[in-house]
Amino acid sequence: MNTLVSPMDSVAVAIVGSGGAGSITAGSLLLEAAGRIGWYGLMTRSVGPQIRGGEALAMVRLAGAPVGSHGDHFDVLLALDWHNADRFVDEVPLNANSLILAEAEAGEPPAVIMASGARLVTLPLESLAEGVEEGRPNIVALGVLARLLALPLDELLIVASRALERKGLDVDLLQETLKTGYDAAEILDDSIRALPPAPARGTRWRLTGNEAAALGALRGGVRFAAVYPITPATDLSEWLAVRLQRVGGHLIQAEDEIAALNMVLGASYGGIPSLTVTSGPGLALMSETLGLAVAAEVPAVVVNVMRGGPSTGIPTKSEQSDLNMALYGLHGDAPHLVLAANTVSDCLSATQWAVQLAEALQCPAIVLSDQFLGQSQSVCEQPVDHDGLGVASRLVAVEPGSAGRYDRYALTDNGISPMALPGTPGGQYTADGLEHNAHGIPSSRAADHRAQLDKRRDKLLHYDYGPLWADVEGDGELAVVVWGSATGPVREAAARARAQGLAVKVLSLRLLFPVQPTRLSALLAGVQRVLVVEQSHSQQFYGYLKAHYALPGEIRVLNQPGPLPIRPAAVLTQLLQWR
Amino acid sequence: MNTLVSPMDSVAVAIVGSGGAGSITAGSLLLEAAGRIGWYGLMTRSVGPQIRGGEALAMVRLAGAPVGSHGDHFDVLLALDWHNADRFVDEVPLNANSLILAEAEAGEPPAVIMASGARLVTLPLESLAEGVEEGRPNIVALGVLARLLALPLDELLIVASRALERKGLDVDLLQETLKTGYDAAEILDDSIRALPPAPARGTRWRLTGNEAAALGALRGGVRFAAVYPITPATDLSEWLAVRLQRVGGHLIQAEDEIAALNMVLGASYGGIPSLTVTSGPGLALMSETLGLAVAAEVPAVVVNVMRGGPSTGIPTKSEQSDLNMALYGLHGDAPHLVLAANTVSDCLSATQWAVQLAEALQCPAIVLSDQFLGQSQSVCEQPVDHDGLGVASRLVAVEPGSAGRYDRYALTDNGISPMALPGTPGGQYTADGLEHNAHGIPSSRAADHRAQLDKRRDKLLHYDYGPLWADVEGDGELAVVVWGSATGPVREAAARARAQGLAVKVLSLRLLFPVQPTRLSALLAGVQRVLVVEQSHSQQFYGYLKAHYALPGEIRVLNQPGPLPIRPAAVLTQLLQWR
Amino acid sequence: MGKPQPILSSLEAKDYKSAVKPIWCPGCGHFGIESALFRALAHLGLPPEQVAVISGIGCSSRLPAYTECYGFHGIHGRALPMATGLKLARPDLTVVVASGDGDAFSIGGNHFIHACRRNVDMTCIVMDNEVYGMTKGQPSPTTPPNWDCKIAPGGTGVSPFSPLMVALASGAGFIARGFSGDRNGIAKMLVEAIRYPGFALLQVLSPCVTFRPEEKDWRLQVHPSELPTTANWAEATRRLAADDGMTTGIFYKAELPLYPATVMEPIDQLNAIETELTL
Amino acid sequence: MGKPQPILSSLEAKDYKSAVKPIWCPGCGHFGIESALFRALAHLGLPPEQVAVISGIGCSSRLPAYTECYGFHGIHGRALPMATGLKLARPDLTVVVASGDGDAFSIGGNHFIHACRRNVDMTCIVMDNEVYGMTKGQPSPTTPPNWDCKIAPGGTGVSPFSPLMVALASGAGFIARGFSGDRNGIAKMLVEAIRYPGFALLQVLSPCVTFRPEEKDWRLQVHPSELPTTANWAEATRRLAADDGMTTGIFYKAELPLYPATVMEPIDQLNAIETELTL
Ligand SMILES: Cc1ncc(C[n+]2csc(CCOP(=O)(O)OP(=O)(O)O)c2C)c(N)n1
Ligand SMILES: Cc1ncc(C[n+]2csc(CCOP(=O)(O)OP(=O)(O)O)c2C)c(N)n1
Ligand code: SF4
Ligand code: SF4
Ligand SMILES: [Mg+2]
Ligand SMILES: [Mg+2]
Repeated sequence: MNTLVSPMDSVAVAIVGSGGAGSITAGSLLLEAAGRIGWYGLMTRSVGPQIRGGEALAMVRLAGAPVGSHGDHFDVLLALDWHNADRFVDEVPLNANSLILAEAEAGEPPAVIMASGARLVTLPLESLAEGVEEGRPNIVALGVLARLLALPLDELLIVASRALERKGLDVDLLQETLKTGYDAAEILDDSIRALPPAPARGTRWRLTGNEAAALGALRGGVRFAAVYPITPATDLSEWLAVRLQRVGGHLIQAEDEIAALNMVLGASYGGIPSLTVTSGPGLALMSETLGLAVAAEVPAVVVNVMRGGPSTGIPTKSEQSDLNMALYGLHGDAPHLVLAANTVSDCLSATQWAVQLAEALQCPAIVLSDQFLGQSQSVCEQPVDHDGLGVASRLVAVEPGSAGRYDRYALTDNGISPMALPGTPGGQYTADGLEHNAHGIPSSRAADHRAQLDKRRDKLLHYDYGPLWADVEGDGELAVVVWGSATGPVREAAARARAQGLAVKVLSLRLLFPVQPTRLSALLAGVQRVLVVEQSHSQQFYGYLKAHYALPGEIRVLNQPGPLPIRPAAVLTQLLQWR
Repeated sequence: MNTLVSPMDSVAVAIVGSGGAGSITAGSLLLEAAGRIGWYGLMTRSVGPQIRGGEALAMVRLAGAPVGSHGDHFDVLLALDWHNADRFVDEVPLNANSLILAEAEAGEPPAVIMASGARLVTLPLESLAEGVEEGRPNIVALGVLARLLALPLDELLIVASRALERKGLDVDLLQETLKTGYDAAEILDDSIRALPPAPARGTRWRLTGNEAAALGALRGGVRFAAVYPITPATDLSEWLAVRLQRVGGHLIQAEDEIAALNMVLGASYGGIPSLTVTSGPGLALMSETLGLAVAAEVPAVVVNVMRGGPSTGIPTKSEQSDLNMALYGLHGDAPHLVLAANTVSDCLSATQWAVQLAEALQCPAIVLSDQFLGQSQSVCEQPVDHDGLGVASRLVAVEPGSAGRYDRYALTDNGISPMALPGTPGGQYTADGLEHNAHGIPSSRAADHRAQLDKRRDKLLHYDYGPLWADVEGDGELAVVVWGSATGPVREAAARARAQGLAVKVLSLRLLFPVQPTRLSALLAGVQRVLVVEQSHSQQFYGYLKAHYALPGEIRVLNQPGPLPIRPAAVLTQLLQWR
Repeated sequence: MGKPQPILSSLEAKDYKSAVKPIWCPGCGHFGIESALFRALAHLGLPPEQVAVISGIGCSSRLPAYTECYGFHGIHGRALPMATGLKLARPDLTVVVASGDGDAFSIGGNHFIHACRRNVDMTCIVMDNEVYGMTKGQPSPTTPPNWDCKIAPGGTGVSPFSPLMVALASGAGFIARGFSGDRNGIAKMLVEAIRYPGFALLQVLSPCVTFRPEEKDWRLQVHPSELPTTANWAEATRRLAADDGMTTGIFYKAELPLYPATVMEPIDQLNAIETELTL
Repeated sequence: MGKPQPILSSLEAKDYKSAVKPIWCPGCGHFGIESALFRALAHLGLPPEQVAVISGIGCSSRLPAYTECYGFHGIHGRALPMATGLKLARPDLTVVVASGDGDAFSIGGNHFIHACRRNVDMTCIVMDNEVYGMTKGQPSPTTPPNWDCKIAPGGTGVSPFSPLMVALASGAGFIARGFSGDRNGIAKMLVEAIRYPGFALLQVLSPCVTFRPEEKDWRLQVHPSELPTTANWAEATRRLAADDGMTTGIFYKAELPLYPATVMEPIDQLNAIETELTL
């Protein structure tokens, strides 16, 4: 994979403004226009606590290689106004090379922002906009950015006119507004921070992680979903609802999360691959029902889009702190599948794989995504159709009972027992969360308990998960072990370290449970130092690694809670200091 | 602590019979009579799947030292009839030295039982009982056992007449019935298996772990409880309900477990130490609310009486498999207290301590007990009033706001902030599960999140838990690390190993979270081999130890799921084989 | 969405009984409901494999394994959403829910009111013994306030509610009450409930002889409704408002809009959706 | 159990307002409810520290921090049990619950029906905007079936239920509806609700101007009830059965037995209990 090696390979732009100023629209249009001519990109939005309106920030990073983080610093901070903009100061690190472009009439920039040493240039965006009929300052600003980034104006015009057409904006006037900004940016020609060359044209997708996960579910064959809304997972459900309708499936909003997962189990028991979508508090509520899916061996997928915790926490911000609950949050010995997406577009593969594994192994699968992956828009390559990741299939009992009693929980070699679907004559059985014998009859006998515990563990252990279980990049005596969205900054840091002559191996685990200690050991053969990177306060991932894997050599941990992302520079510093 | 060193130090009797035969009554009376004259003892009951009636088994072990397990073999199996008795065969291991006493008219004993090689003696219990007015075979059997165990008949008469008085049984007739059995047992005089000498008279308590936990809660100051019934925790609630009434408190049955814990939080927010009681599936449902207690810093105690899992599992049997969920089952980074009781009577101390810690640390505490501890009757010494375990106290804000704004979540040195109780002028604040600043106002700022995460972690880390955190016995290069009810058989095995010249150290952890790595390391200094013992299928305790502690030297794990208990001999074998 | 047609005309009640021995106490009211269900299914001629019996946890909820139908013995209180998911995914099946007063009205109360409202086609039998049988005798939402028990010495002091009134208020379209001692009576109501296209609720008074032995007297207290089934909501409200809780019969049966969507054959290709994501 | 007596006679509405700035959208109906609550508390002369406002999660549930009272902003749907625990532990406090149609009737539906039945003394305000505001526009149990939205394109097809009817069926003793545009009207009802010794439910129609802009028309649609408050359950049932959902007023107010127990002074010593355990 082609990666970002130097901060110069990319351009990071932040656009801030108060409610209605259009900073988010400007950011989106910038991303889309760049994507259309072959760039990669990432856009993340951040807003204040108000339900509607209030200050908003668009963070856009564009590059000639896939973008998995917002980098270390922003090259440009464009302020449509300064209203409450200081709340974003932590999210938009600037340095002396950064450029602050501000509306001239907006007054003094907040002192904390100026403290970065960045150069300030003011522009009369509002009065320029007033000079054009229907002119808007955010579109003027886009024109400014186009010149600064050497981005063709006509691409911006295409995306802007398409996006704004339902508002009835006139294309010629739009063009004029953009041009006004472009011309006004002449004074910035000394700062031109042109994008590096675009790698290729026309192969790009634009999607959020939540959309990607929904599409992965559809590709995997999911045709029923039951959900309860929760930030930041609701948009996944909303995107999926209408698409499920189109493919003949159905999404139902349940009365709560417990109902949602029970509906999923009911539909799945009926033979339809099914899923639910939630975030921390909702996953907590599903814990009892997940245990039922384990014991009764019913496939089910739960996509958990993590947010800041504990409790209601920080619903609109990202954190990797539901790991423990996903791995261990069920009562009893309840082996199940836990997967994690490590890029926006990987939300697709991880979810599709989860559907496949859940169906193949008759077991619930939790997919961990997070607010950053789920709600960031990525311009990326068309998500790979990984080998073998097609429509999921389940081992169905075709003529159950034809050769005697049908044993739903038969002890087979690989632990997977053919499942009779309701409607099939001779396959009648009662799925049960009580411990049972092979036939499904409740039993408290030690031998039955042991046999079924073994079966449920072994079916997961003996399955061949193939290469998808982890992404491996590079080589060296120094390895970084990471998971989920922390992979983006780690990859970038590793690429930079390599450019500086330090060999670094990166392992990003996609399959978190069942654990793969032999495979990890093989991959870590020869490694002397391991850096563990994660976005949690209590080193949950490191605890998990210690519990289940033998990590070689010296170990360090770089962990940090949300809401701020881990930056490549922080990882790079750790790597370089450790030479 | 005085421990069982040889199997000869105790007598283990199993009494089996079909519904209504009175095997459980006989077992209880035997235990009580022995206890009255200074014996220690333990009685556990086991029943078939029928809701009422059906076969029942009483397992009673009596000894001159505290009894923490049922040992390896039963000395006597007394069968009032053989109806479905074979279902208990795994629970009642017999060997060639065992004696089977069976009702003469009950027919052949099940072959699996005779396969043990035990000696069979039949007695006409029923016809003997018929010979006395109001005579019952189970009371005749008690007379038989009295002779066999050299237990004074008059003690049995006292307990039996008290227990049966509400059935209106005549004392003289009872005595006659007992005597009939006693006399009939003459043929057994070659088998007299007299109890070892009783250590002391009159200091014994008789209680179950569930009663002990309830009493611990009361001692700790709990005056409000909200529960939802669930096996095997319901009897704790039922015992507590009437006692709370007597001390001016109240127990309410909520509509479900989620309501129960939220009621507890409401009452605790109001300043009253409060608790709920549940088992696996209920704890799973409480997970989201536990996170709220962590984030909003509200004291609360949850006693979780573990049963076989996963899902509905084996509700009437014991297992230590909710450990993972108790430790890690909350979303977000949610540090909380997890304690475990390691004997029946320790359910008292563990719960009382939990109340104290929860109140002192403004944090939820989960107490792990299990079906074995909770529902076994122990005859034991009066539970110690551990140093400093009195009535819990909370750091209350006395004159909040008198020196300016009252900050509910003020960042103090030890992380504990004075809590204003509703009704106190000037202390008004809003408790919140959203991340907040020191004042309690919702905040998504990184600095506030970090400060509160640090605070919530550090208050637990910096507290001095004193010696109660673990029980330590013995010394040696070989150590057993154990928790909960598995401690009983481990202690017994260690005592036997020591008697055979093998030095063994036993560490039983009472405080599972926060972890105490420095203390454990200090205790394990010089240890070369560590045996981890637990009753779970997936080595949950071992995983926990690996994640949080550095265990020295070579490590082995003895783990086994429920429903059968870990036997001292299994532990002893591991220890001796490892010399 | 249509109900499967009888394909075997010769099914008898015993064809629906499995080999699993009930754990119920001798004399438990639940036996009567089991046998009434078999009679109803036989009468309808529904092949056992076309029927799914979904339950939660409780003595009552043990029913599925005692039938020769497909079954799911789920977790406490959650049978209704599970049945909802199943029916939406598999509209061809006949879905029956077996529940108890604790399972349906206490922990499952939220799903109960929402199932009434949502109107997915299924039959919900609540075996109401006004107690938690399985956990050995605690009060449920239908237990009288002064019932003395260990967990609430002297009684809870809380008035029981009428589940049928709550169901009506929540939007259920078929509301009936039976008595487990009257097997044929329940069987008949079940036939009508299963035929009813929507959510049908049948509360069955089912004595718990072990923990509420006084309920044996129900036999003397139940009485059939003197009024015919009404399709008028306000009228049904009036009747249930005046009801003593011991009346049996189908009180209310109305035509209501069914929950509209299920899983069906695809009407669009996934490709079309994927294309929308390309720039 | 008695309500605290006013000790300050000079409290004004503004004394109940905290310094925390609401996150609500300009024009949100919830503002009206906030201010009505302040008026009611001032009218009752309740010292702010004697009042606890308990909520779940939602725009509506943000209310506690905006008051100068004690507050608990708990988790979604669970305010009622939390308030129950608080009131039983601290009968001296005035307990007010702030909830929304999603919080109280969807995820919190079970606690809602049981709070109605249990009758612990508290006032429950449900700010009903027939939508999930906080999560940006999904249908709630009171949303019309044909309301088109992203998560249910074309509408859910499920009929809304009347929470007041459900409350009545579940046993609530004080049932009222107000409109957030009528601050004085709500304030008056709140005064009566808080004085009512038992569980008092006040549904307030509170437009969500952002996700249900059409609700601005509610101003034109609401109308006060023409009938006086009744204490007769059957009568209340009839009236709610005929209600159009836009009537405001106190429909029902009855004397019902309160939940009997609270935490009190000890009446026995722990020692006595311990002694029972000795052999
Ligand atoms: C989450 C959870 N909480 C509690 C229980 C314990 N439990 C099992 S059955 C039951 C009550 C059953 O009562 P009901 O539904 O009336 O059925 P009955 O036994 O009376 O037929 C309870 C509380 C459980 N299994 N799961
Ligand atoms: C367990 C859980 N599930 C879901 C959510 C997400 N959530 C927050 S508020 C809300 C709905 C609020 O609707 P309502 O109660 O009507 O309040 P409103 O915002 O309309 O005033 C939801 C679904 C959550 N916080 N917790
Ligand atoms: S306990 Fe009651 S409900 Fe349960 S089986 Fe026995 S009689 Fe029936
Ligand atoms: S989203 Fe609706 S309910 Fe929420 S604050 Fe805005 S207007 Fe009010
Ligand atoms: Mg019942
Ligand atoms: Mg709402």
